[in-house]
Amino acid sequence: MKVTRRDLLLWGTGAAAGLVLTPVPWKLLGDVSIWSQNWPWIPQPTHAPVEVKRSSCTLCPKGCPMRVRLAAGWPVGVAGVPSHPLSRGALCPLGFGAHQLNWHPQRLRTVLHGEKSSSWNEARIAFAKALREGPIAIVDGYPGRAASLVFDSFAQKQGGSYHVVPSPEIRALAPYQALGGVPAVDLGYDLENARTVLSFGAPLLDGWGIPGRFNHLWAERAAGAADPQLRLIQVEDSLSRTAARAWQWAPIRAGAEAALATAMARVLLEEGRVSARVPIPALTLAEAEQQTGLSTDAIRGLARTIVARPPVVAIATDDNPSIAALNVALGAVGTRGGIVRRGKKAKSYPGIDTIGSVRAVLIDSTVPWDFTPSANAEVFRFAAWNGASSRAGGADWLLPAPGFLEELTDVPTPPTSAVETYAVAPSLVKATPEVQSAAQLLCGTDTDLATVEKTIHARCEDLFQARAGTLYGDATMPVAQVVSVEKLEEQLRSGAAWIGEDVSSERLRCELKNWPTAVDSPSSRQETTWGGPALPPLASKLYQESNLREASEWRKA
Amino acid sequence: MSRNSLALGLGVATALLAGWVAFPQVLYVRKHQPVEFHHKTHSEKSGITQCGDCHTLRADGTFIGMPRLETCSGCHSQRIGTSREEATLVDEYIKPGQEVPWLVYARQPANVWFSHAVHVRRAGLGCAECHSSDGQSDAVRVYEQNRITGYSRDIWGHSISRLRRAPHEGMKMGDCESCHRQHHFEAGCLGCHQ
Amino acid sequence: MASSVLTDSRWIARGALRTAAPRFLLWLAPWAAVLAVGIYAAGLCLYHGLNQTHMDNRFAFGLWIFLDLGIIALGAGAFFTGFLVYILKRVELKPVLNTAVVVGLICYSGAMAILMIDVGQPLRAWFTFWYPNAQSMLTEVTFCISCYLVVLIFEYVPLLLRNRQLRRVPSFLVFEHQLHKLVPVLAAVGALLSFFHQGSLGGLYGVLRGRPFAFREGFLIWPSTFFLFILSAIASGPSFLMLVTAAVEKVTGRRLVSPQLYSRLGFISGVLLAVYVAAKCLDTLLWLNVTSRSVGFAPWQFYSHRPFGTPVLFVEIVILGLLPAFLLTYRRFAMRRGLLLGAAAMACAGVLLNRFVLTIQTLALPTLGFDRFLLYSPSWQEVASFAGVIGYGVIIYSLSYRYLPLFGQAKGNTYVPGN
Amino acid sequence: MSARYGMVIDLDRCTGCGACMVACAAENNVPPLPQATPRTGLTPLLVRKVSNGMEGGAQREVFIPIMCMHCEHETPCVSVCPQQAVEVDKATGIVMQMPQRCLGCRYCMTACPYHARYFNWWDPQWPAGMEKSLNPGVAVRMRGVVEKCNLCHARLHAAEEKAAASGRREIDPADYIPACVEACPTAAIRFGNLADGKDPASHEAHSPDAFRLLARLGTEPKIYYKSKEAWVKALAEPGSGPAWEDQHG
Repeated sequence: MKVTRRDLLLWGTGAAAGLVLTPVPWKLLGDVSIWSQNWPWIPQPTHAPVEVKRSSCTLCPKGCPMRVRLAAGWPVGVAGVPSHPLSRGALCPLGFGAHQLNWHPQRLRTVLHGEKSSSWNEARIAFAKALREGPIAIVDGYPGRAASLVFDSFAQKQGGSYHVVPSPEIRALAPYQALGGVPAVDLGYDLENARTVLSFGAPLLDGWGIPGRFNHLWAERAAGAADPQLRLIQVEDSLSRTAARAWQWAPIRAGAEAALATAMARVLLEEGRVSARVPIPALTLAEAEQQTGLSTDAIRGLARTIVARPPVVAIATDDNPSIAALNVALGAVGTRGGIVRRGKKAKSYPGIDTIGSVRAVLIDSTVPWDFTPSANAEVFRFAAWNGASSRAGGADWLLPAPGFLEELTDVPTPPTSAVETYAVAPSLVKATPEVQSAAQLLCGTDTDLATVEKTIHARCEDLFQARAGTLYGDATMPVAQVVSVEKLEEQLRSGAAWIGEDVSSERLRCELKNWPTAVDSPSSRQETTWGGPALPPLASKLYQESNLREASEWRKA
Repeated sequence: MSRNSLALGLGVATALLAGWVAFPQVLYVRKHQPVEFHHKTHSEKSGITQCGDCHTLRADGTFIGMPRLETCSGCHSQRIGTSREEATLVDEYIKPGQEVPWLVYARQPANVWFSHAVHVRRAGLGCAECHSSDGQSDAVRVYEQNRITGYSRDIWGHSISRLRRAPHEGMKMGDCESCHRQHHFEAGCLGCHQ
Repeated sequence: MASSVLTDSRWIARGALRTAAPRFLLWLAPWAAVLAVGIYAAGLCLYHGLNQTHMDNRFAFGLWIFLDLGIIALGAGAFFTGFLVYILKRVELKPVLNTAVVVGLICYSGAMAILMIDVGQPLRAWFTFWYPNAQSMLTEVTFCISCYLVVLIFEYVPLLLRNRQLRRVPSFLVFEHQLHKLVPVLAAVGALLSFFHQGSLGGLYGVLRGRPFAFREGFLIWPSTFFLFILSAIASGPSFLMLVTAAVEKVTGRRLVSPQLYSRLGFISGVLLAVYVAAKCLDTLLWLNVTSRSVGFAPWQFYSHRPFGTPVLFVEIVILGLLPAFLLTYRRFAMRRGLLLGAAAMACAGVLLNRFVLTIQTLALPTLGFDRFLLYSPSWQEVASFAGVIGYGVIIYSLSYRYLPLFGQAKGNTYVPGN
Repeated sequence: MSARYGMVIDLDRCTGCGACMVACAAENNVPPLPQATPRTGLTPLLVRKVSNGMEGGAQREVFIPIMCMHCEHETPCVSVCPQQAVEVDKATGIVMQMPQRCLGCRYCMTACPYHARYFNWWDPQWPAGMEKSLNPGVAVRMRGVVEKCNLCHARLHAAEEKAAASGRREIDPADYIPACVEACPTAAIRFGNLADGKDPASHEAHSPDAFRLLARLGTEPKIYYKSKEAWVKALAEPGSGPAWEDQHG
């Protein structure tokens, strides 16, 4: 008997009907939806156990201590260290995404020579050649580290020069060096004892100094109070986030800070509200009104307000001599609650303006991207992330530097701190292949230089000898109680922080012979913490989502 | 007429055969463990009696799951005996310090949060209540992986119909729920999911 | 192959005059093209995900939901006519019954298809049946629509089996006969289901306590919009039937149903519309002065955001509600075909506008005091995939009209070439 | 135990730095999604900037972190979900969103008056290698589902596991602190069990300055806000605030 079309049709119908009685359709229905819950192309976190280690953030000179969660050898999250008396467990937004930075799309992974890829070997040869042909300049954006010492001694031995790009906070303290002879790197603000803070555009609540420090003070002593213990008065041309939350906001024309400072000093001196013996500035209130856009009454009112609750300190965003002069007039220099000397005399280094004509410039990865040296020199630039618009960012050599927690480094006292601090940031992440720090290159070139390792050890010894200050680790203990250098170094290397004694009581003498002329300088708005080369993709994204920052700011990433 | 019903019947029969017999074979891909491991041998020869001796709970309550290499190398740093399996373990994993890529029969997907600490310490469940006699196995089972979902077959249970299965068989959400119901334990979705 | 397509006369019912196959294909071609583009657009949405649309976190529902609500309302003619014919025994409506079924089938299956694209995880959509949340209006909608779709298929099959070729299969004939006996039951079931899902579609927004613009007090678990939607749907259904039939008459150039039937449908539509408008006014007043006020909204505050001013409300209630209701019911006008159809069109437009306001304006209005009024414009994928549904509708209807006796007694008319 | 977890956010303390947003996104494995617009991104926690609309020195701004409010009563998103992908947890009061159950109909998003729910419009993706930095214990959500703040539920899991391992029945409150709370540099967010009278958070919630957004809708949100400034309090009222006022006339 032959099979007809009809038979096949019936057979098919039977099969279709029968299939419903089997697990096939039902199991498939289920499994397909389970598949849609576990799409293979969607990454999932590891199963590996999580361990927490301590280190410090090395993305900027604030060096906030961090707790880093690691799984399978990679950081999977960061948090602050609440027990740390300066940072108070706070981190800036950049910090909370820092563990993603090493995979940032802009991460540098190969040596670039001009626009084309090259190798470390060629870079070394080129650098050696430059050395022979003489003089080189080394530029450091984060002075005071062990690496900085490597730069300095290398420059001295090779007859080169070492220059630093001070952070904006340090630059704002430079005028006092001229007035009182104390290097800016040794000065800090005794904010804990101040009761009125007059900020000339400084983003005090927005990444200025150690983020946790002022935020904490402000939150505890000012936030929401009609008559706060700590009066924050913000002088700024626009309603920044600090201005928005300040106790008072004085909106002035851009760049008129100097005029306002001088005018306020004049009011205070004329009305005899300050005791300091300084000459009365020439600038009249009428001129000030015309420059600042504030009425004379407003200026008078503001002047009276700031002295109503002493101690008061004025904070600038750049080396504005008039604001420094105002502080002298207010008697806020070298006094409790003002600008204080934080301790032992540190060496102060020449700035980048003093770079003469050199054969080559070596730029450390800590130097901001907006710095580009004179054209004729050959530029060796270290960077972990390419923050430049062009591929090589104007450098002849672009050298991939270690990223977040990829190298051992140490954390000197952050700017604005009123006390000395020291910490070591152990490397917790296996470094990306092909990366090398500037210090490593130099130590490779001149093998009898003291390496970062050695310098850190030496510094630990100094701390141990001094027997001063306190160690904030898992437990808090005075250095005097630490049994040996090894123990001290071990503790520091596991993320403990050393904090020196408060010496703010030491008085400084600085006199003001005559007033700097209040020139109308274009206001230099201070770059805040995340002005860095790269913003974690998360942070940049989230700023776009919320309306917290202007597009120009998040586009940096 | 009878011819028609015959054709129909044949159709139904083919479908039933394909669905109940062939389908399960096709659905799962069979994989072998990297190393032939016998629980029995270990409990008898090396006096490891407690599951927790190797499958430990960490201090923070997280479960180590498959023991890490250091646990094995505690004894197997050198070959014990001459079996080929012993050779593979020592030469391919312990010597190079390479973790053994065990295939985990009871591994739940990423969206499930299962805490051994909660079930063993707090609820006092015995290992066998979910893992049955795996602890006494004298041969490693073949690991069957669902081609579509990528889940281990143990999650669904061996019987494709899920009828007449042993109490420990099956680790689907429904199975968790029924056990929770028996013990009058209520958890929201995120009580067990993440 | 081609020849068999080109001479399809043996599939066409005896005596029914239909245009020549090539012309028919020519007529189908553009619609097929639209459908093809639609399928491509839908494919994009399924493959790449809903980022292909212009919907966003604030406008989580967009064009698709609005039009789904729209066509389901217009498709209401299907169940309502069935209800009138079989339950209320208004036999004079029988001639449009088949059209009603086909239109209903198209609207509902189309809406279903769009919904499948609209959800982010179509592969898991069946969870709604496995883990239903009885509280949710959407569950009610899903269940009723899918069940009613099955009912519609069962109502459509006998029609299908009446095709000249298919009825030659004896078993089919028997089957069709049996099914036919079942039709009144189906109609009853369908009516019940439809009343429910039309209502729950309204409930969908009425229950949104978090959206004071949409939230309504109600009766038992159902907010007032539940009942308003039923009313507006059954009011617009017959009007839409009139428009469809008129369109077919225009295209084929044939008189298919009597003018009396038109005015009858118009009258039904008009009366219901009048009732709906009355209810709607009452509801609006209650909502403005009690419901929304109790949570702190001043009357008319919702209409302070342009372009959704009070004019919209006026148009919805008066121009596209009261006016057509009057035109459809008032005999002097109802006799004039142009006016009648115009009024029917207005009635349908009014219901569409209502659905638009409820879906789009609700989402556009801010809830938080510091939020913004937002608008959105659909992407081409959204538009195209919906256009596809329209193309699909026209094709299905054309095929049904050509090969099935949609208007049973409209035989033997003089042949006028369709344009 | 039946806790009612909630927060009191002191708006006077918020400087809008955004650390909470980044910490939240990192903790919950939120993808960066460079292709997303501000209206299609994922921000389980979003800080909004609101001005008092004044001119010159009188101008003030406040920063309002918006997240799931974990409504206690007639929770809008729970009743609408067609397949029980959302629920208010009996034990914790947390409104839970289940991405694996969700079918992506987005009905809950239209129901939420706070716009605190977000849809995964894209496949979650990270720059090459960055998936290594994903936080264990939080499953990455797939494209096509809704997600929102689950009060860092992974941390509650960890706390429970820890408690179980050490033989405790109750978790140690110190072990369960959401990422945003931990991250806030001014301690503006206070988190705790509102049902526990001794808990500082529940104490804060009863302070005269505490209020809730759109409280008049009657959904009993468990996220409280706090401010001494009258104009800030006024923002909480439905039908008031800049969104409505500048529309009149």
